[in-house]
Amino acid sequence: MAGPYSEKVMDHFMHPRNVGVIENPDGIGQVGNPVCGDIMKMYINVKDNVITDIKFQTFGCGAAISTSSMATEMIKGKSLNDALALTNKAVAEALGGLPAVKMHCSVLAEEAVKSAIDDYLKKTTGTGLPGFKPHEEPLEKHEH
Amino acid sequence: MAGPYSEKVMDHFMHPRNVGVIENPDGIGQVGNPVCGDIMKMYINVKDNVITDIKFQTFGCGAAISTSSMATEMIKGKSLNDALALTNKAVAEALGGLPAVKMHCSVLAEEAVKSAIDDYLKKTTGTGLPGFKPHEEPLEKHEH
Amino acid sequence: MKRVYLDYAATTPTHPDVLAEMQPYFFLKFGNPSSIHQFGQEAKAAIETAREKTAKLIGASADEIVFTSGGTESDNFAIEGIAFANEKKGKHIITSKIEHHAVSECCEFLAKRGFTITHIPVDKFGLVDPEDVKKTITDKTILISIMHANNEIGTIEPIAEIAGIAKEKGVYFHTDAVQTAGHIPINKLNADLISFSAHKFYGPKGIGALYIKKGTRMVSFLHGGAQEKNRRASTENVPGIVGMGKACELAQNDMAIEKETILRDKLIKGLFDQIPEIVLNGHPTLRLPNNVNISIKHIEGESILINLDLMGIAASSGSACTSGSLDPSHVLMAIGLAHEVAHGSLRLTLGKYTTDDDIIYLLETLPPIVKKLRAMSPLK
Amino acid sequence: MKRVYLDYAATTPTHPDVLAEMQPYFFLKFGNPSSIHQFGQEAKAAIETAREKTAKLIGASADEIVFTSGGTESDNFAIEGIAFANEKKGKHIITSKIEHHAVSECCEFLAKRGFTITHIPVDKFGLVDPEDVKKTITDKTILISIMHANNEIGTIEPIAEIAGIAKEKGVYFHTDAVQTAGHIPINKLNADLISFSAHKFYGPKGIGALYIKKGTRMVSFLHGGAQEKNRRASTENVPGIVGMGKACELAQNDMAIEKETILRDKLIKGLFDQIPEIVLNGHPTLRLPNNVNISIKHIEGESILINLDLMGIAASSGSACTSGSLDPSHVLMAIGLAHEVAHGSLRLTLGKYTTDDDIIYLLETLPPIVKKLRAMSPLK
Ligand SMILES: Cc1ncc(COP(=O)(O)O)c(C=O)c1O
Ligand SMILES: Cc1ncc(COP(=O)(O)O)c(C=O)c1O
Repeated sequence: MAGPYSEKVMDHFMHPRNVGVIENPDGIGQVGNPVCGDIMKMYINVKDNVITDIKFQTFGCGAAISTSSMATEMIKGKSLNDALALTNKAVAEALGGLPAVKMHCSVLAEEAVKSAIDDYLKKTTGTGLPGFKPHEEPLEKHEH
Repeated sequence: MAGPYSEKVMDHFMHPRNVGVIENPDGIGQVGNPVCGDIMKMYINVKDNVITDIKFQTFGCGAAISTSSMATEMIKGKSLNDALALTNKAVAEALGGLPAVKMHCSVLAEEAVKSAIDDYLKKTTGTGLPGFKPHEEPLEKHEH
Repeated sequence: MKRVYLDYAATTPTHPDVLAEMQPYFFLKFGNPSSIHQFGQEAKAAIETAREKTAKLIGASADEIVFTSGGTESDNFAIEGIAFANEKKGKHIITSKIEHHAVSECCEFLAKRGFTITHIPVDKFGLVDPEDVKKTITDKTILISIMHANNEIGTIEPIAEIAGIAKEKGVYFHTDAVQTAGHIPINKLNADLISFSAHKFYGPKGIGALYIKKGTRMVSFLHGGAQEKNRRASTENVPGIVGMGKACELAQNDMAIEKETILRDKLIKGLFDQIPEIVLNGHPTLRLPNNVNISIKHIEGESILINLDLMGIAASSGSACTSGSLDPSHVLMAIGLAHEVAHGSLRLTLGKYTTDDDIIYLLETLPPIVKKLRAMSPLK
Repeated sequence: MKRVYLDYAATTPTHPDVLAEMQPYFFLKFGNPSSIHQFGQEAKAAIETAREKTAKLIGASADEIVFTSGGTESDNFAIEGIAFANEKKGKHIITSKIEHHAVSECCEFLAKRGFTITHIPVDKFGLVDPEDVKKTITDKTILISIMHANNEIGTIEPIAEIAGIAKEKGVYFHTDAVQTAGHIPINKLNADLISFSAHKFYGPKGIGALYIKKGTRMVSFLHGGAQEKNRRASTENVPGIVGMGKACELAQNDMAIEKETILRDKLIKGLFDQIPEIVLNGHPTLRLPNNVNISIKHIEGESILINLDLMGIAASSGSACTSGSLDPSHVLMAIGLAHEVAHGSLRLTLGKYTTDDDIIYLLETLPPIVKKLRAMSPLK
């Protein structure tokens, strides 16, 4: 299709990496909300400060799904610090670019990662990521 | 041409009857003005209350020329009373109708006739046609 | 790959007979209808013939039809034309919450210029209650604009009743019939103004018409030359007008209401049989014969569309993602859908070339897509 | 019968290559460019290619081009768009006495809505004096609109200078380039807004464009959907836009300026050699290469046109009789012609398909017509 998306986006959209749920994960993050039409949920397992496993579930458009997929791929096996350094721009670039109106999806992907790490830190150290606050609070939480 | 005019109008426009000038006529009438783009001038000779000859000159559009032509044809050889009874509607009808925006041309033709008779009456009886006043005075007169 | 077009409400292909009728007016008979010469007069004759055909589709007389550049211009022309000509009487306009943007944004523009707009709500089927309209009319009301049928959910509004109320109160009534013209019969609808767009019924894009009842007091929208009896300036789009006339003629002889209704209902039944947790948006029976609109819970519209497109199926959605805005369709919100349900809407609209096979193909293709996307979704 | 078209300023035939380029977008690639699916995306790609070609004709960038339904909409859009967006700054607009009605009537509409319009006079050749514009600017002036070349008498205005003055004073500058686009080179002209109409240069009717310089503060004219990056609502006229793009491309490669200038000057010389008591209207050299406008004293334009038409020649006139109004052309009055001289004007405009033979035929045909009509005329 000659649609709005690059080939890379379409590849990740049609064949998303790391889809699914981790049972009893070390951290869960959820960002977005039904109003804007994108909800991303990420599950991580962490060992020795390294993200050993990551899964996502996304309700949203093509860009939302492919940025989720790309973001998980980019940080799987990386240290928490490296994962926290992931920017939405890097995700978009790795996908060969996004239409301007879809850039907010890459922001959500970045925030979903941070939110999962925040959750992990809260659970392990008692305090979350300093200063972290996703753009919009989800209206409902689907916590396990 | 499938233009705005009926066949009759086109016939009179392309082959106008009674075009020209009468030298030393018994009456001359001129109506219209350059502002509106139509000027009609009619010359008549009268004998025993009958219009024995009539000629016209017209500056104007197709409708102006053909209504002049038709009007002269309709009153040539008629009594002054018959000629005065000529209405613009009758001229338009005899031409098979005129476009709405061109009806004013038939009014001019009726008035040109009346104006020529008015002039004849003024010259012969000293008073013109009672109550006659063409819609618009010509800006300049080309009297002989 | 198989290509199945189920987006006829967005636009339709120009019928080959329509195109054939237009052809001579590009090069051979290319004159400007305002010209007095043969080239102009043959073009003029062509647009007058087209005007008669267009008028006939709605039982109007030819001089009540003004050609425009499409549905949007017709809507803007109707609304601003009435507003600017009648503002001495009052500056109040009544419309509904489910109008097309061509109506609602135009009202928005007027609201910024001192007009007051009342937006009548709709029920869960998308129906306007004529009583609500009646209650809202004041002595400052100059126009009521309620669409004939909604472009997203297909609900057909009780226009005759609303028009009756408007008439009784001496208020102008406009209806946007862009989705109904050529699809279901229209007989002036008792309206003062009716908007059409040719490309919605197998005519060309970029041409539309506004029915203006004789005696309606309004100003023109496009200012300039004396075309269209001083009601719409600009050199006439002769091939477009000729095409629109032909499309009206074809539509009059061939509205496929029964065929479309059967296919539509088969499609709805098939969807409900095969996909759990879906809802039908719009009215079950007061509905355009070619419109199906469902919400597929827990998944989002654009994802569905792209997956369908990759399988060769063209459809549309009221999801925000497909419009470039962040909000889902105002129509789906007006009928009371939750945001995430609105985002999961899918509109399938049928037309002249839709076959049984197309429906079968859609019903084979969609369920696995839904399954796949639901598996990815955090919602349940 | 021989048919000779000498009315290219009224409209031109759609070039066969343009039509060929449009064809696929009626039936095969008929999608709505706003649709996300393949059908829509291929239409979208086509209009973006056309936008680039259109932009190239005037050295603009593609996102500065908005497609409209023609020259009139472009003019109305430019003027109302600036007026309604900038009225807080002021409500004064400067234009000339010889603008096309699409500009002057639109200004008239605004005058009724509280705007003040200054109409700059022209000299006997139809030229606006930039100094006059300069003197008229106040701190309430928001827009200057002066046409690039006049459609009746062909005079080319000193647009670059006027644009310079506007820029210096921080006032928006619009120019109606409907008669020049595709005919003589245009390079943005330093303007903020430029109007075009495709049918004036071998493109289809019903499509035009407005160049809007980046950063120009204006509101849209057609309110509704988000098409044209929110600047012009309505489903895009895809075949029309594709045709306009092709026409721009053809024009860029093939402006027949020299050929037309030679024919034009031959025609003017022939007319003066053969017909006594005529005057050339417009400027002798600052003139469109394809425009001849003369007044033939003592006779009226419509009569001439009908006689020519019966001989197969298509021309036009500024006579009142050809416009349905009672006044002769405001342009001919503005250059100071007496009424009866204005009524006797004849415009002959040449184009791509005009041959030497056509000119010879006109020069054989017109003199006897003039003689015949003068013989009927009471004027001398
Ligand atoms: C109900 C309705 N009104 C108006 C319009 C606008 O028509 P157009 O896009 O032809 O301007 C549309 C379609 O886009 C529509 O569905
Ligand atoms: C100078 C000028 N401006 C504007 C227009 C209007 O263009 P259109 O008829 O395509 O709307 C024309 C031609 O009619 C014109 O010659």
